[in-house]
Amino acid sequence: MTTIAPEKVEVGKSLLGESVPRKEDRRLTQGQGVFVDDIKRHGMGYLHFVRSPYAHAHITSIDVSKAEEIKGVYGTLTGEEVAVLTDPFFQIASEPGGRIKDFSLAVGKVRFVGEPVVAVVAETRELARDASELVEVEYEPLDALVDARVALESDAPVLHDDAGGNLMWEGVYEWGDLDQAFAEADQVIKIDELHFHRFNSTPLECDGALVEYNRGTGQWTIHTNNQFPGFAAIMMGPAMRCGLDKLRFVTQDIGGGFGNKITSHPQLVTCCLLSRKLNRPIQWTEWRTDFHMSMSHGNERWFRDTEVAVKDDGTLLGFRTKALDDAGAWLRYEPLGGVIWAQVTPGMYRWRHIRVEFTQVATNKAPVSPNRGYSRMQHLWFTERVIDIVARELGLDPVDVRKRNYIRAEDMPYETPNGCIYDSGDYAQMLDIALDLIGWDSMGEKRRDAESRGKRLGVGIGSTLDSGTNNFGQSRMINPELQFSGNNEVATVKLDIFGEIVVTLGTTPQGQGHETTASQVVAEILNCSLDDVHVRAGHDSYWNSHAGFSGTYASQFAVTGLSAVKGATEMLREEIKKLASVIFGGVPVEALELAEGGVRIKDNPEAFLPFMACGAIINANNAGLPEDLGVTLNCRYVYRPPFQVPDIERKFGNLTLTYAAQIHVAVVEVDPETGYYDIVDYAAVDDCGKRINPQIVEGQVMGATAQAIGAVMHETFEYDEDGNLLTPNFYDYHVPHALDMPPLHTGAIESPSPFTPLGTKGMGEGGGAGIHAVCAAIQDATGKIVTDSHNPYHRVWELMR
Amino acid sequence: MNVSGERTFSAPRATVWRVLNDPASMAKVMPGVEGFDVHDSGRWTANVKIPLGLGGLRMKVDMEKTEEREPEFAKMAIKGTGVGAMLNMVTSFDLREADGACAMAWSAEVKIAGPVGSMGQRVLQPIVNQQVENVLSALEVQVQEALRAE
Amino acid sequence: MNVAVTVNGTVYERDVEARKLLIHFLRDDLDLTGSHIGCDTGNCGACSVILDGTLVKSCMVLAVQVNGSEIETVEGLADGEQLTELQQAFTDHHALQCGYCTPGMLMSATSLLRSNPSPSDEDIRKALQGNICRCTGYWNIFEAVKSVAR
Amino acid sequence: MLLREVEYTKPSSIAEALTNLAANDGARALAGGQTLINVMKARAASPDVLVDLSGLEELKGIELGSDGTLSIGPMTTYTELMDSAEARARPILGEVCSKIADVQVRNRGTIGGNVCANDPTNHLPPLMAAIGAELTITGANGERTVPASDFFLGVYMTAVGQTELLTRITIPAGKHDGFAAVTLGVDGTCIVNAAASMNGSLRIAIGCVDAVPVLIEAESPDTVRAAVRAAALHPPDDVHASSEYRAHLAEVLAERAARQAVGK
Repeated sequence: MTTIAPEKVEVGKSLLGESVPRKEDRRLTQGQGVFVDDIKRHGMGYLHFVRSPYAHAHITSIDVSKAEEIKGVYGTLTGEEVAVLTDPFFQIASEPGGRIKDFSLAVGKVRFVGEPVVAVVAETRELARDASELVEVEYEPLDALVDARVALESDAPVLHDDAGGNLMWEGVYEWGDLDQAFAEADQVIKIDELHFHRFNSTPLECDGALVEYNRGTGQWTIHTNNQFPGFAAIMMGPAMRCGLDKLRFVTQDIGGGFGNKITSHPQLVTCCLLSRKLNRPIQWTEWRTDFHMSMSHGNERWFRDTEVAVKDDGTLLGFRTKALDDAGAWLRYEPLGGVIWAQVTPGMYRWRHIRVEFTQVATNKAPVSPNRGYSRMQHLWFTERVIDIVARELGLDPVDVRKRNYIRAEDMPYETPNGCIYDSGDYAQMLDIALDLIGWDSMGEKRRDAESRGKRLGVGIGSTLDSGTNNFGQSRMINPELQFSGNNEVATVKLDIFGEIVVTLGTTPQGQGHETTASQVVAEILNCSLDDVHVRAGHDSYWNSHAGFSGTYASQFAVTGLSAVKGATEMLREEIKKLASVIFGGVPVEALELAEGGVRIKDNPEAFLPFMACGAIINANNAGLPEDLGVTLNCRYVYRPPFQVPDIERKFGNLTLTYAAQIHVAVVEVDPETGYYDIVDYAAVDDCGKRINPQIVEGQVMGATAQAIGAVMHETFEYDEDGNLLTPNFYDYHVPHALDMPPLHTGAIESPSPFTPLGTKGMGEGGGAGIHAVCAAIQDATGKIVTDSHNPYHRVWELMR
Repeated sequence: MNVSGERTFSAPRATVWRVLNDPASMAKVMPGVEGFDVHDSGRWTANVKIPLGLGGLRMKVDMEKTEEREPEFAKMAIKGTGVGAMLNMVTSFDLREADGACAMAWSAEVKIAGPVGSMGQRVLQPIVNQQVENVLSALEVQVQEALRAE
Repeated sequence: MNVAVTVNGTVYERDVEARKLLIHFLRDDLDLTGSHIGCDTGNCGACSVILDGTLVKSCMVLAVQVNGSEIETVEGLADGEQLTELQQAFTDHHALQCGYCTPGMLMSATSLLRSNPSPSDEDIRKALQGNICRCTGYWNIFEAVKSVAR
Repeated sequence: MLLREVEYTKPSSIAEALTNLAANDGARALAGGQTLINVMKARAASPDVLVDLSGLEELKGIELGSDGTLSIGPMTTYTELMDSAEARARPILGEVCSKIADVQVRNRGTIGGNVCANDPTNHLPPLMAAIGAELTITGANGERTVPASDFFLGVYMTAVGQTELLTRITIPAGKHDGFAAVTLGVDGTCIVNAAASMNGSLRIAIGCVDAVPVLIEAESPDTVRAAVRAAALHPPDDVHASSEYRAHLAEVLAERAARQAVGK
């Protein structure tokens, strides 16, 4: 591994920018983490789902009697009961998708293989599964719809009669002057169809929950690994006809999320209903095959009838395309994908005239939900494919076309055609670093060497953006009725009796090291040691440290989470000073400073009040303090990014706060006889503004890169014509393992965001660049245009035929 | 999955027709039959344990004749229900005289759903081919037996 | 059936069903939840443990098969509060993110270093091939293992 | 995960194992379990009784005869075979075993289990067929020996009957062997594989293209492709490869394996 990184600036040994070791690691390396399946309760029952074997069928009857007769079976739940006990989930979509009725178990009809139909609860895991085999469900199979491209044809099977067809949402986005752009163009490059395939990040831990119902208070405690409890709560409360105070979410360690653990609310509702019905804790573990068949596939998308207006010198003027998005059977987070891509409308390029007709349809496949790079990855793959196809058609060097069109450092902050503000960055510089890292200058020689071994070498660039901190106002472009906008995150920082600095977050980390980076911010502000800061592990709604958008998703912790921590810690710092000012007999707060685990008078460091004393005075020894002191040493801060509600008519406005950037370069060697290829060299250059902990940032870059390599080479959720998933486990869904990893060189620059309190940008989702880079490299090696984001060996072989 | 083929039996067409329509013979032709119920001349139910090497796959198989033109053509809808697998199959055969022998052209559209259908894609095709081969060999035996009995 | 087994030096005796997998026995019956489950096909390696000195995936062993055996799991690596050199190297090199694969990964690397204290880069990759990590891309794991090689 | 109920026996002799197998037609031998237990997790197969062979020392070990013949106990693990000094008499064995799955699976999975499972993507069925292994099967009525070319009967089916056991694998002397595969990722599941052996004549066995390894004979590597084409393969389609692609790989890999074999 090679690494190029900005030189460290030694300014008064700030903790911000230090790769301090992670606080989480001590428990995790000893097997002492607490993941959801580790939690047990006395008398708990294990839940097993009876799942649909059909992609599309009417349910004609369900008989649970044989299952319920078995000794040790506690009970069952069917869709019929769910339809009585709950209301359908709230739909984000406007018409027609908004009319569909989605319950936590299938009601009357199944719409994908693996859809939960009945839940069975028993004394042991094995018994629950045994009993589920005795549940008799009669189906009347219907034709399955597995190709989104025929979903709107008149003879297509219809999934949701309520919606009157398979159209879920459509919208036209147009900015600039397309007619003018195409009139000015020297050439119009046409691309019939590009396809971005279905996959997800397959976190190693699948979903799960342990749900307890408190009959006396009517409250559920939901131990889970859902990564966005705020969203789960607003989905579950109205459906279950209860206030959000009745839903307590608790997480500790989560075994990876990547967006895939946002939409487990239907399963959680089933657990809640059963814990109430059976009056016992309900334990649900999702197994790998269950996860693959039913949870959170990434959006599959086609780009059809694309036209690109270009000048002969490679200057890009604009494009128009028709995006067709396959939502799968239900809209569990969709159709938000229909607008999220617009955060990165022009990609990294300066074209100003863009039209995208976006259509989303339902199919008999697992519902899609956010997946690392959610919806932007698809669009950025499209823009990168366009660049390389344009370069090829014009006979230009893809490096030159990129450099000619990249938004320049001096253009920052840059307003895109649709009103988003790219905060900072220098894409051309990043590309130069990446090309250096893979030895761009010696590529001719490497090509010849590969040829001498009977291989074909190809180099490809993927440049991409990782937009972070959503403005939820963009949801109104999907449905003007929605009352969401802005964003927020919460942290509380308190000083306890013995001087403990206790931090609680609203987030639900899944490996991003929040306990560590939050400690860095707190220790920096309170001028104390990292060991003095105790960040509570995980999330608990009882901490009162969360708001509507709390969670860990969409590249935002370094902005929303750490800004909340910063705000709360600064409040605490001021309160400590205020208290000390009184204790020191009226010394002005300006004369005080925090140091060495306490507060002291700057000019008289002997006058020192340790945090322990501060905590003890306020919490346990407060007689005689002024009545109007206004100090609690328990500070809660809500960070709210500066957003306006976008202009819904023009679909214009700032949709996200920060834009981290990634440039990846991949070098592949293809065996022309078999289509087999290896990635023989790889560089990833990242810019996410100020890095609080560069090692953690680099870890995110590496992980996202590996996922991209898996996605482009092997990972796919492919269905047969009857709607059977062909890759339901890790046997057929090949994720990269140790031998699959190419040599990696990483590089970084830091372009601090002018819009965030710490200069940070959210990051972690930029790995899609790897998909773009490998596609481009295969195009280079084979000389054939790559039109699919998934390029297993047989497809590469077919390309070369 | 669609499979089809042709097989010639050294027996008169009428004999082959009779075997194909005799539940007792069919019970011996199908793989791993553990029980066979005849509801009427056109509807049968079999309980089978299809031998798959690593273990048998138990299924309840309902068969219904949906079309018939004696002595040359019949079409059947077959629905199998088992734990982890659902089988839906439409199969038909055409019998024609061929120099005193009988040529049977057959075809089947097989749909397998459920975890077995998903997991077994890699081996499903060879397994189906294998099972078909077994069925045809067993049919040959039954036809010869019927011939001897005549 | 009765199973007596020594795990991390402690003797346990339990009555279990023959169908129980060793990983479920460790996690559910012995409350040793450090070893994890990440798949259902024996691919991911999150459940890796050392069984009588040999690295195995505990999801492909029945609990009844380990009667009389000695098992080491991640919980047995550290000496009280003292992390092993390898555990420390994992944190120093940021070789873990969510930490879910880490217990299995540590067992595989521990097993490698016992039999081969000076592994080459290729040895390390081959030794970890059976452990899936979805967070790190493995590069930092290779570095961590390499750093403690003699 | 979560198997169906099953009985478990651990016999201490081959005779006892055979009795256990004969006692219940739902009984199955459990070797390393690296295939069977996974199939049971999916409940795609659910034996009534598992007869665990791990206590049978007579099924383990590798012996090298004075004529270079290797006699391998079927309960020998891949790792044991890779580490065995005797097995180096036929180097291809260790080379191919080192590409099977991963360390954990190789530590527990057995040679006998691999051939008896006869999953079409397995490495050893084509290898055994190419190098002319002979497999000894023991049943109530004694032993019989079957050449590898007759041993594999179908997907998951071999000449070993339900009441029998594979008790020995005999491999003749030789070293002019080759193996080539296109796999899902580096050393992953085989998409197509081919093993070749030059021992007087050139024999090639191709895996993943049919229910059993397809044996091809050729004069020299130059005629291998034509010989494969003449075999008119109709390989299965799946998510990793079309039938056409597999047929193409069969030609390419058969030739590569043959060239390796001849080159050694």
